[in-house]
Amino acid sequence: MSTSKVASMHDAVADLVRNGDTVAIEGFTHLIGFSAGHEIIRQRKRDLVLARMTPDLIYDQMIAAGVARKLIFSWLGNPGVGGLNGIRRRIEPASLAPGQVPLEIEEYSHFGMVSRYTAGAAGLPFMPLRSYFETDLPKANPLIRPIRSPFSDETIYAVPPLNPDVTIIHAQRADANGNTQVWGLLGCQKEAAFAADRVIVVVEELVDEAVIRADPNRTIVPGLIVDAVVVDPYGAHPSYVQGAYDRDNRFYLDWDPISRDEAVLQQWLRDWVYDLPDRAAYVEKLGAERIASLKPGSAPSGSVEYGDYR
Amino acid sequence: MSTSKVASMHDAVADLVRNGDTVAIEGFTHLIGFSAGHEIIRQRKRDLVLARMTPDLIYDQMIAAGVARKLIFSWLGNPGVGGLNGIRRRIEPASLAPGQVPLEIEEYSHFGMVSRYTAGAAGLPFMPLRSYFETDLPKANPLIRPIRSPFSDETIYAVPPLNPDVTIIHAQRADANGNTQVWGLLGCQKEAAFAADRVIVVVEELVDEAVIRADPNRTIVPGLIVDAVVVDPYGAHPSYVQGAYDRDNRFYLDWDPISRDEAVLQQWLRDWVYDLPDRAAYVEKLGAERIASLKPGSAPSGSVEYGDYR
Amino acid sequence: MTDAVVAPAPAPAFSRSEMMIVAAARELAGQRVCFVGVGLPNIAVNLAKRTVAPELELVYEAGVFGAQPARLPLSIGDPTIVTGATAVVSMFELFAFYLQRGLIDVGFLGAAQIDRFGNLNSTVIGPYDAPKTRLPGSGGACEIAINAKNVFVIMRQSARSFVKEIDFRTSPGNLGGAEQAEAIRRAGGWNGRGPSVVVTDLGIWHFDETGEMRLDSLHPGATLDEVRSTIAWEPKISEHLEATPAPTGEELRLVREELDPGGVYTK
Amino acid sequence: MTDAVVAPAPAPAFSRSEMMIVAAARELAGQRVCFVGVGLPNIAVNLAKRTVAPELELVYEAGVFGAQPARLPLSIGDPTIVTGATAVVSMFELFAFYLQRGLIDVGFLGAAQIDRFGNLNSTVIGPYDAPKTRLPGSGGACEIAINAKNVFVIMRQSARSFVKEIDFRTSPGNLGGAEQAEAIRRAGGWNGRGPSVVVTDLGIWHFDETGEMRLDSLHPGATLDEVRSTIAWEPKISEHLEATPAPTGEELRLVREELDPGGVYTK
Repeated sequence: MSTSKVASMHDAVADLVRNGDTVAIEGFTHLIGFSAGHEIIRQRKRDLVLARMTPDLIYDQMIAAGVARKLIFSWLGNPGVGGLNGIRRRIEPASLAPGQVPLEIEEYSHFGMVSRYTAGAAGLPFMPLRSYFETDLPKANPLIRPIRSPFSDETIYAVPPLNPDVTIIHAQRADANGNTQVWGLLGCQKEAAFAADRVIVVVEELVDEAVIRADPNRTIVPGLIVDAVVVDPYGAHPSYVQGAYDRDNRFYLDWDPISRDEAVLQQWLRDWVYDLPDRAAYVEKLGAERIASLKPGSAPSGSVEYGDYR
Repeated sequence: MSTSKVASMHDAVADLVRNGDTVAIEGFTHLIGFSAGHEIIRQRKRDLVLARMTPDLIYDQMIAAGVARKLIFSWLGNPGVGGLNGIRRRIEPASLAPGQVPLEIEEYSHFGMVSRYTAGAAGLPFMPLRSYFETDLPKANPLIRPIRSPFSDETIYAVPPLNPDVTIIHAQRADANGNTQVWGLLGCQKEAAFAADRVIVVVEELVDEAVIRADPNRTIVPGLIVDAVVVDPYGAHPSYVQGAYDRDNRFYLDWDPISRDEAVLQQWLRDWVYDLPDRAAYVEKLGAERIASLKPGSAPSGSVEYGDYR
Repeated sequence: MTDAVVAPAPAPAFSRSEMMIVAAARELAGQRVCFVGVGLPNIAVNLAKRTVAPELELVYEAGVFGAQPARLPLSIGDPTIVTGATAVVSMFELFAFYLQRGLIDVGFLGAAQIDRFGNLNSTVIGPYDAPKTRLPGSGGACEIAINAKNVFVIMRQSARSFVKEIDFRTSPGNLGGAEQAEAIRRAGGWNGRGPSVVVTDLGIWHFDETGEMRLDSLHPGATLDEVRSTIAWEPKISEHLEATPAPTGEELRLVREELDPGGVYTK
Repeated sequence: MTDAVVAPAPAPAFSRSEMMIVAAARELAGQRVCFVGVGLPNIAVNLAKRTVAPELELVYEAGVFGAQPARLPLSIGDPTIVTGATAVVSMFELFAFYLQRGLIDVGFLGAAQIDRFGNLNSTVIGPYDAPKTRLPGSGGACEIAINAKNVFVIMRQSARSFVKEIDFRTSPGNLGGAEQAEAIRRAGGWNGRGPSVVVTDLGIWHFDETGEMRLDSLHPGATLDEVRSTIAWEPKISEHLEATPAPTGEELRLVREELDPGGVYTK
């Protein structure tokens, strides 16, 4: 029944992420695929179009590493801390290095990005929404267009589908066939995955198919649309995994000074990305004590009864 | 925090369902609100517009009892058994009693109905979908209208929002504030509830708020939009509740001969609806043995860890 | 049963409904993701999963992907399709993210009427506004016919159902012919290529290059006269007409003992 | 602390940020459902829930309804807003079924620039295509301003942020004035009535009948000269200008000990 799709991060990224691809690493504050982003940096992918609602630290690192030519997004910041200095240096003309090509941007609101993924996942040519009225966003982005209702004579707005070549999501668990379960914040991962041509799922834990089938309502992505399953514990650090570890806020604070200086940032990439082979080495370098400090207390969901019907 | 919304079925229906209302009792084969439908019959509500994807036995009973003037639907049948004879007699001219007004119908496909509820729940003036091409449905229903994409020059179809005055759903459990959890088939209950002005939730079990909060990803409807919580164990019989009881298929088979004869059907309504005060009396009349025969074996979901973060 | 090892058992007797179900199940060999409809499709697909297509992923419009029903589901919303499934989702997600997105290989439909181009009616007999017989209506059939990559049809033949002109087009097939249908499907961005097979109680039909049904296989015991007398048009018959192999003992055992012990679909 | 029973403690000292947060929290009295933004709104709303609005339902755009954070969330996606919440849903559902459906009473926004009519910029300083300072952008701010029934704004006053003309309109306020804004909001079917209050480090502003900000309350220690020198236009001052009551000891204790022990927002 289940052909194993389990792969190393190296192989998954080498096989499935191609130069020039549109890549979405989704996960809203929760389950951010840092280990996948680092592998893309390590393999020196180029000319990517990076899509993400909140291009936080991971895209700051990837863009500073030079993997991207364009960014599609809705909120650009280090959540709770400040700005993204690596990306800003590629956008603000005063900061660009001589001769450096600025990063192309395509900007929406949160609901606009979610709606783009939803249209992509649903096979629709557009998604209507009640946003953008009387704002400058449609002027800044000609892909935000008015649409008239065939029923009410109202004119609202529409956004086009976003269909990434590759979507990468991080999750609590999946089976070897890629059937994936998430709890806690769900963000737009399901929509981004269904919208994509190829999907990489990175998990904290590989589980037996029976674990998935015991609670089918928790499945957010079926193996049907998954191309590779990578088992990378702590792969979402410094972001968090509900129930497994907390956000490492110290790193979010540390990133601000690191990223303010291009040379310091590049040194950080050498120390923590290029010079390490994989996430296991990153976790080892981080240290057991720091990892242990992120462990939450227990708050179990409790079990529900599905019933055995034969 | 939680003002109790717990009410008897009598009071909930008396307070919240008004003659002439558009009423949606949703639940796709699973969790069909029979006890609520029976109370609407018992209170002799009139001129209702009944919306439901699959107006199965419960709407056959309600329409035969004379509560409705119009039906909005997408599949009209006794699932796995045959037709709905009570409703057909109100639609087929050869079967109408002399002078009887035919039931008005407004017909969609399943995805059309789901999309109507989704538009209603999302506050959108329409929902686009890739259905209806080259079919006779848009001719039969002028509310299915073409819409042109502002991006691709494609013309697809759109349906308008469906915003019931009252939506009634049956669920495994809720707290006194109406925070409601469902597992197993989800149908379109969430969308139908968010689309409605008023919501009645009928549950197998009233639980403490802490049970809901232990697993927030299972909540399909928040108390915010709920007006009344009715505790009616076995209220979905003869349909089923995942984990609690099986579909009583014998009744679905029995309904076919009962409903073929208008007099037999009306006698059934007297015996099982009008002459009984509530669902508890119905369950008693059904008998402990029949109820016990519907109990499934055990298949627990297992518990997941949310983590305590302080 | 022990002497079956030395001498093959005689070919078992079977009903025409059983032959139809078995033939439909066999057509699913090699398919991956199948959208299961109520009634005959339900039993045919469940038989296929136990025989020619163990890898088949069953999708139920009620919101289930990867069902592993422990019994024949009584309806397309039976609790047995939920317990042990891979994923259970809202119907919006099922129709939008699975069907409309183009992930369904085969949609399996029945109908009350079919025409020579595989257009289907499951809505009404007679005029829509004053029906002679009011049928269930589309359910998901309209969008399955448009968005499933291939459509399999299963229905019993009769001159009332294999008609020159259907009374209502619920599910588009090859429209007025293959050329027109292909152009419209391409221009409209449909996921589906239209109907590919019609399995009846008498034989197996595919669609020729003009988009019209052609009888490619005749079931054991059925005759061409019977086929012609149960169709309201002069049907195309393949020059290489085959004989459908009779159901095997194992196929019949599965149908009779596991899938439909009550004989609801097979009588 | 025991002698506090016989003699009231002297009014405690407090910072302007603390006054701003406390004043913003008090404005939430009587509100039911609040959409919580990142940063200052986050702490103000969490303070309100512990003081004037215990029934307040906290909605986080990350997909949480009825959060009961056990600590001050570090961001709007902190795991503490999930554990113990009433409902956790996809962001599509949060934005579509809660915000766009019109279930949110108060949306709480900050911004980099505001004009006299409460229009907000959180996108860019300078030209969009060649920014002097690139800011975070809309996030949910654009749709919150359109679809939350009321919008509360919290931001520090300065001549660089309270400007005659904002560089980019991310979130519509009263547009060019109340009459125009009301007509456009009604005709367009917006859920929201627009901004209703702006709480700053110097005072509390509401909007008069022309849709322009008017200072209704001055915080302790702030002067009208200061107010005028931190605004790029000549501000309207209420004829019945009030003095904002100083933070109570309990309000300050909650901010300092429970909500922001690190002083991130209150320094």
